[in-house]
Amino acid sequence: MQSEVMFAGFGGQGILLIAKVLAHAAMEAGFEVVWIPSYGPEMRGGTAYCMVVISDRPIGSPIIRNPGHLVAMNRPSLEKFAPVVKPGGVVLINSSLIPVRSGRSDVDECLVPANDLAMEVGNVRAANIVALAAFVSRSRILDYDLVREAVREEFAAKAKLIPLNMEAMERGRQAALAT
Amino acid sequence: MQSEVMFAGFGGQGILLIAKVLAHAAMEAGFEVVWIPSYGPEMRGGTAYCMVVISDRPIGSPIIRNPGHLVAMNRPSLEKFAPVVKPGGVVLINSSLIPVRSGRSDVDECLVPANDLAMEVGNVRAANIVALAAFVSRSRILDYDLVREAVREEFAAKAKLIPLNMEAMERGRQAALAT
Amino acid sequence: MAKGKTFKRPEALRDCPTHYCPGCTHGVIHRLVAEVIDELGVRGRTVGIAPVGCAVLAYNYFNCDFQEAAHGRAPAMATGIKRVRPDLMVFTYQGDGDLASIGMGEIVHAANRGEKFTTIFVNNAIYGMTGGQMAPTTMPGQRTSTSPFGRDAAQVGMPIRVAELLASLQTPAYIARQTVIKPKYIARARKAIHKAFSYQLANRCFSLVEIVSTCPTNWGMTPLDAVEWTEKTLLAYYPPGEIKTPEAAEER
Amino acid sequence: MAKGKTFKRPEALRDCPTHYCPGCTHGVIHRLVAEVIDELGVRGRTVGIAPVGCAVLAYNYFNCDFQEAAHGRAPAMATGIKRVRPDLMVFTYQGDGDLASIGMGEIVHAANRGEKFTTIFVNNAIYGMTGGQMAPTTMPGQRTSTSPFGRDAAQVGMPIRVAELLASLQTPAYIARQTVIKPKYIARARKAIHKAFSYQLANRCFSLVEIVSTCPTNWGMTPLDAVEWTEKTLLAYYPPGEIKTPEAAEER
Amino acid sequence: MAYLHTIDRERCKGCGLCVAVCPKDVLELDREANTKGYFPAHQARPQDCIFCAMCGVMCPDVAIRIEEVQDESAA
Amino acid sequence: MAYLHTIDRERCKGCGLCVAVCPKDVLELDREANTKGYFPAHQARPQDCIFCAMCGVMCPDVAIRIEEVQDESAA
Amino acid sequence: MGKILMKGNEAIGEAAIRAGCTNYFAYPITPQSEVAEYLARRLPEVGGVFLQGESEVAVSYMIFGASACGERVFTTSSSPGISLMSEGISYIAAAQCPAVFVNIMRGGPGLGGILPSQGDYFQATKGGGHGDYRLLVLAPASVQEAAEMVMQAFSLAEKYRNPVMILGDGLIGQMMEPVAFPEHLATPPVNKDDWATNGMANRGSQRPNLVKTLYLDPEQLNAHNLTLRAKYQRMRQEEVRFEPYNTEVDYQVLIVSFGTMSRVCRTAIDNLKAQGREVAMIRPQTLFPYPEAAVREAAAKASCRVVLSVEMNMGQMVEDVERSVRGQRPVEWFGKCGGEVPTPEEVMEAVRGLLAR
Amino acid sequence: MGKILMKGNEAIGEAAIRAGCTNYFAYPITPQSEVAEYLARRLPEVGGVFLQGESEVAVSYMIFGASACGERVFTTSSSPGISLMSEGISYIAAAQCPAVFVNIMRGGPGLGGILPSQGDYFQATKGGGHGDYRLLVLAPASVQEAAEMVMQAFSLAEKYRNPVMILGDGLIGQMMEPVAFPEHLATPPVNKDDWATNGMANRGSQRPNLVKTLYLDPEQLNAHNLTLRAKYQRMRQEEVRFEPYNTEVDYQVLIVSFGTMSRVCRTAIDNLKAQGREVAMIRPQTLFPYPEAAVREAAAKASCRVVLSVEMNMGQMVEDVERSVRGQRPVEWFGKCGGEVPTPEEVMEAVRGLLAR
Ligand SMILES: Cc1ncc(C[n+]2csc(CCOP(=O)(O)OP(=O)(O)O)c2C)c(N)n1
Ligand SMILES: Cc1ncc(C[n+]2csc(CCOP(=O)(O)OP(=O)(O)O)c2C)c(N)n1
Ligand code: SF4
Ligand code: SF4
Ligand code: SF4
Ligand code: SF4
Ligand code: SF4
Ligand code: SF4
Ligand SMILES: [Mg+2]
Ligand SMILES: [Mg+2]
Repeated sequence: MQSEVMFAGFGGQGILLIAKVLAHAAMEAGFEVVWIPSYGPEMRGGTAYCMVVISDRPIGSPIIRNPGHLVAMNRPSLEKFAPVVKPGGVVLINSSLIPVRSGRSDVDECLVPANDLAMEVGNVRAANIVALAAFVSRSRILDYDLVREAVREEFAAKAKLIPLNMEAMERGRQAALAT
Repeated sequence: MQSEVMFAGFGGQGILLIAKVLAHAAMEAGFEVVWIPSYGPEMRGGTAYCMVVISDRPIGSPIIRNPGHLVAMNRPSLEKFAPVVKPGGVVLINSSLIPVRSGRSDVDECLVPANDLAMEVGNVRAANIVALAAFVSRSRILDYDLVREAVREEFAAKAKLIPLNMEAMERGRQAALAT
Repeated sequence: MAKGKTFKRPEALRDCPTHYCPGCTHGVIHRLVAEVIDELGVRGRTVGIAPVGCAVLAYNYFNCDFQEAAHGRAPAMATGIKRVRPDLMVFTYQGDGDLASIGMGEIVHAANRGEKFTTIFVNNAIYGMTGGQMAPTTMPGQRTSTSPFGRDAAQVGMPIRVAELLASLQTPAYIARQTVIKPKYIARARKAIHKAFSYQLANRCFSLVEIVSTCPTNWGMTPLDAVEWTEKTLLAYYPPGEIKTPEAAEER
Repeated sequence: MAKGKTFKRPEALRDCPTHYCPGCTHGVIHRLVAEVIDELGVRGRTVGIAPVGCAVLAYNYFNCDFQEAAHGRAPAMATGIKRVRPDLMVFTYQGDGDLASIGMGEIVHAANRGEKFTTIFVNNAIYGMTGGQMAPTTMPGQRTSTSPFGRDAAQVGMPIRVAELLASLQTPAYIARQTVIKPKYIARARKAIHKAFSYQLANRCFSLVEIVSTCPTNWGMTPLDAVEWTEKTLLAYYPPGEIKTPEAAEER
Repeated sequence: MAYLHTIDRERCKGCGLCVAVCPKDVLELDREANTKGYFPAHQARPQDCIFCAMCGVMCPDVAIRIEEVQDESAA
Repeated sequence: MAYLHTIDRERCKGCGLCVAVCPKDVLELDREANTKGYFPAHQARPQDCIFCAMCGVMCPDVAIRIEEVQDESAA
Repeated sequence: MGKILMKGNEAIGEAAIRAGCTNYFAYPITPQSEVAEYLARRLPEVGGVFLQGESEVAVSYMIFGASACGERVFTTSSSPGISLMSEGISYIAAAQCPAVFVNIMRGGPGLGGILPSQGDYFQATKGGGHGDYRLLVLAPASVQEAAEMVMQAFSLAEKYRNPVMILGDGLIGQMMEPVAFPEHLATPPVNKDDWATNGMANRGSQRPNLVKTLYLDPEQLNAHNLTLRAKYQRMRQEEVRFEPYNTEVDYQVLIVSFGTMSRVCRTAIDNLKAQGREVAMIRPQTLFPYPEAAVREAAAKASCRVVLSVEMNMGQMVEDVERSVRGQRPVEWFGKCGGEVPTPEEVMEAVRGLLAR
Repeated sequence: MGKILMKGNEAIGEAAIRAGCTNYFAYPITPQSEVAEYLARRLPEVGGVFLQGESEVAVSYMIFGASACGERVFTTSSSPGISLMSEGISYIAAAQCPAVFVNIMRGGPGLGGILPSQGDYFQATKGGGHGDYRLLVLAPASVQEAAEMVMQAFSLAEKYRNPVMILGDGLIGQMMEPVAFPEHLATPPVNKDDWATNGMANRGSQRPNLVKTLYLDPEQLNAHNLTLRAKYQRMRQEEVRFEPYNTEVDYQVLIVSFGTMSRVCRTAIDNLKAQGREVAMIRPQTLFPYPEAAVREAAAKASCRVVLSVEMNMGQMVEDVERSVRGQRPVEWFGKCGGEVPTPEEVMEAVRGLLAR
């Protein structure tokens, strides 16, 4: 079994980080995993995408045209990737910033106001963690606790951010299960 | 028919020049011709060789292991090349500087005291021209007058050297025919 | 009624957004160069040379013929053009990694031969485009991705003052240093560029204007902090002014 | 009984003939370097770097470890060695075509990083090995095979004074210029080389001794005329002396 | 004669350099992002503007334009 | 103590630099070429030599050697 | 041997250290600058040497100098940077100095782009520099393999006294995968006293060592080249590495593909199998020496109708495939370049196209 | 059309002028420095541009700049110098600028030697630089042919907007032969207003021209590479040139050889014929595009038992011969390198050796 998650948003939203956390958790769970950033031109800004492929067998092509799932943190990302998600996948929409929907009826669309929830726990920059937790809870792609551990490890060096991020995760999880 | 002449001596003896004059004369006579210097390391001094190949057909290999003739202006040159001259060829020896002989009985050995003769006409630097004239006269490789014209042309820019060189040629020719 | 001024985009600059980061002064420098080209009326015979660096896409922003050089080689390309087409007005636009690191040989020799082109040298004390590596112009102690503990002058030497280095050559040249972090400096930078192009048009000498610039992104600063750091730290080491004029060189 | 001196070949110089032309001062410079190596007792940890130029075969003449660089790249090779083996004593031996033309970038950066090796820079104002082409150090009006009508400074600029150019950098260094055309100069050149090596051995700074040398062959002169021309023409433009010392640089 | 001061909201990257250099403290950054996500500058106190063009000279993105317009009062 | 001054005929390239720098005009070039074709230097007036080593210092080919020898008169 | 999730670029840097090489000289260029950034922090921890050179030309000679005095040393760069090292690489190969070059290829020619490419196959395998020399070229297809190949590269370089090149595409550098650093690949450097310029006294010798490439006498130069040639022949005998995939079945098409591209092909092969079409693959792990025999033999299988070289370039390795196959089967090429990595679907399409003919 | 006795290097310089190119940038290197020395005197006479650059790297970009603004321009160098131009050549090819590079090859690798060699075959034909580009490579076998090829090179470069390389060995540069400069080869430069950066006003246009090689969008870069590829395919169709020798008879051995080496082979073939052994030769005059079909067809002749690639190197073109022959006949290599030009006798020996097997 192989699943692929496309994380997408704009630079500064922490896309690469949550993708890495997921990949890390998957590795710890014993899966094969690949994390592929779409590294753009040698300059700043613009969009940031990152694909994570998780599999129980050695992973072939790291290039995936149709990902299993999508975590869309801003509108252009949703518009770009929603059409190519495989039927049955989770499409997580950061509804704080995205006023539209995927337009797909064959996917599991999950609306989470990630920025708002992050603001509520005290820092809008945790929106990515909210979204990650929401996505994992909804897709059950990995064991939720494992991902929580991976987040904790990611912030090991900045320990005082951990409580905030744990709170953000919780909000994300609840939001995903609520909708 | 193809003939090859190896001109050899040390740097400063004007080896490349007489080879070029012969090549030039041959070209004027309508032959195919190649002039190949042995260009050495990027520094000065030492030996100077130059091969001239004259033919009535397009010339194949410019690399000749056994030349038809040899014009040896110093001793190392004679020792190096005399053994490889084709049987029947002319081996011209600048006897002013070379106390030995070719040791070949199957070639036409021709002793010309080129330096001494050049000194007699007023400039030891004309020894090369003496040798050239001697070689051409003896080998009849080309019409002598044509070569004389080529020498004249070579010195066209320094016209006042022409009489001396004409005189040097004459001495060379006589010496070659006398021996 | 106030006696105000009009202000608009010069003709030599295309009306399109740039890819530069917010507050990056590359944009100001572009505009100044374009203004001078307009003023001198030479757009129709100008060829710019884009470097490899953040300004690699400069050709998308200027409204005149452009070539794109390899990293550091703009002065050699400019030499090629000016030698075969002395009627063209040629400028190179180069960063400090481009000009002072990999391109050191080319700029020294072009300057020394007295090639009749102009170099706009944008010194932001870092490699912008590739993500903030140390440049030969990086300040002692400055942290970059390849000097994570700060530039250690004992290990890698002091920053190179390119303008002074080139000015030490014997061949006459116009060499100036300015910055564009505030309007007062901008006016002077504009004058220096005007002078540099004029020397070229008079077929007089090689000309180079070093412009101390900012890289808020890779310095990890806000645009305003970047301005302040430039003024305090960079300008102290890279003082603005005319470093060499052909007149002075000829007097010597 | 006269109070004379003994004189013999230094140990660091092999007992074999060189390929240099009669009267070429490359040979004198070789001997001086070898003498200083002997004197400092460092032959067993010395690595020399031969250039591409007439001195390419220097490795046949010195009696210590040697590497042969590509044209102009000796300073980069020396950097590679010293960084990984700071205990070795490393010197490059480079001509003016090698160092001042193709190798300009490498020497400027090695000097600026303050690499702890020594460069013996042999300036004979021409490309010797390749048959007398113009060098960046060729004098105005000097005829060479690629400046057959004499170097035209208006076309190709003034000769580069390498020592002064490098001395203009901010990083501390020892930089001196000497010549070896007469015994009095030879003694000073020897002292400068000694000092340069000593700074290296003390791990103090980059050091370079420029030695104004002759090329009778490609100048088309007798060895004695070459000496005279050097003294009159070259030394006037390339004056001997200490151009920079680390002490002075640190005081600034 | 009068002047018209315009800032191109979409071209502006919200760097704030114009705000800092304005001698009359006319400019401020928006709280609303433009479509690129930047918070562009605007004239918060247009009445104070002396049309000195400092802001335009400073703007790295040439987002500011100052035009001469027919002065209505003079018409 | 005495000195021995020798010039290696085969190593010498006849450049004449030693001849020019000798303060006592001791040296001259040969009229006979060595096997390489050069006309090597020799001490034409050895009695004038003060063993100052200038010639050795100048010689680009290290063809000159000055050794201390047992002074026969002192023996 | 725990696994770490690492970017290829970082794994390459770490692998070198684990292999016992702590000397690194480089010049920044996308998409491999993270190697330098990683090592700028990491090398001081292990007392290693990190230096950012002024240019790739200079870097290649820093490598030469360090290697010639006997130390393990490596650099990383990307396409245009490698071109600038061509002269230096030719010198290092000529001087028989061991050194490791990593090329994380980007789109070319010229400035090109910064996305993955395999456009430098020719340059790496046929010698971008002048003269007769060869690099031993290793082509990893995963971060793990990149790390292992970097570790092996140092011993191979020393075994043959020849530069070794790791040829990866941008993805190898940019993607993260779990990686483990096998301890058995951490070999101690061999003794180089017989040739390295490490100071006579340091090796207790009276004989200077000399590292050079000039042979003015043509006979000597020819002999030197014959020595090099013998070494390359030995590599051909001893170092050929490749990975067969699905070669046990009766396949109609043989794909030849290396690096990241081969992973795409693997997926395409799996998918085609699911559709009932059998395709096999030979994945060269060494590009020089090239697995000629393996390709030839696989192509010769009776069921095989056609050979397809799939590359992220405009057709380079296909020439070696053609040479290997010796006309037994038609040889075709499929590829894209400059960051356009062909997808499994496109490869499948190309295969179906061939079968439809 | 009188003949002049000229050194190859001088003839190359003169040929460029006769072809209408009066812009020359170069850096000295043996064995081709006489081109510069000749042009330093000659170009001022015709109002041309002569500049000695500070390095080969710089020279390649001077060429790029001059070519990009629409002028005919050329340079000459030798092996290590060409390596230093690799990056520049890749850029020029990528930017589709016409320019002519002459490589008078010397022995390699590294500093090597200064005597004739053909050791840069791979570099010239497979792209020494990075990325997918090709040079049109012409290989002269005489001074006359060198002159003619130089003259043709400028029109070819303009026809394809691609750099053209003349690949000669040291002997081509150093030997003198009679040479005539055919007037019909002096073509006027084509109008380049549609792309060259010669100043908008000068061409009466409002649209700036842009010469660049960066394509950040992978689709665009791929498309750009397909454009280049199409051009190289067109060269393969239109520009292949070769000379057959003694192919009319029933030969047992087919020699493939180029440049000076082929003349040695011609003599060997003549001598072998005299001894009653028939050997034929294909001499590629274009090394890219390679005369694959000609070699294949000649190898296929029923009488032919073996194909022998004779090169002044350690075996480079032999790979193209192998590709061309497609396994129909055994392909062997004979050569020497680094100034050791094989003699006719040695070639004959090699041929006899093959026949004895
Ligand atoms: C030969 C080569 N080496 C390296 C690079 C990668 N590279 C691109 S831009 C750049 C540095 C740019 O820095 P700078 O010149 O200071 O310009 P900035 O981006 O700061 O304006 C480098 C190293 C390249 N493109 N080509
Ligand atoms: C890359 C490269 N370019 C050019 C050459 C040819 N070359 C050999 S020596 C030399 C110049 C030497 O001049 P210089 O450095 O002044 O030394 P000199 O011979 O005068 O002592 C040149 C250009 C080369 N070997 N390699
Ligand atoms: S990275 Fe730096 S130099 Fe480049 S555009 Fe951004 S701020 Fe400007
Ligand atoms: S060519 Fe000049 S530099 Fe070279 S050895 Fe002769 S005199 Fe000396
Ligand atoms: S024109 Fe002057 S006063 Fe008006 S906003 Fe701009 S800077 Fe302020
Ligand atoms: S300076 Fe320009 S880009 Fe910056 S905030 Fe002001 S208008 Fe916007
Ligand atoms: S030692 Fe002094 S006096 Fe004697 S020959 Fe030499 S230079 Fe002359
Ligand atoms: S200086 Fe030396 S080489 Fe020259 S003449 Fe005197 S002894 Fe001979
Ligand atoms: Mg910069
Ligand atoms: Mg010199």
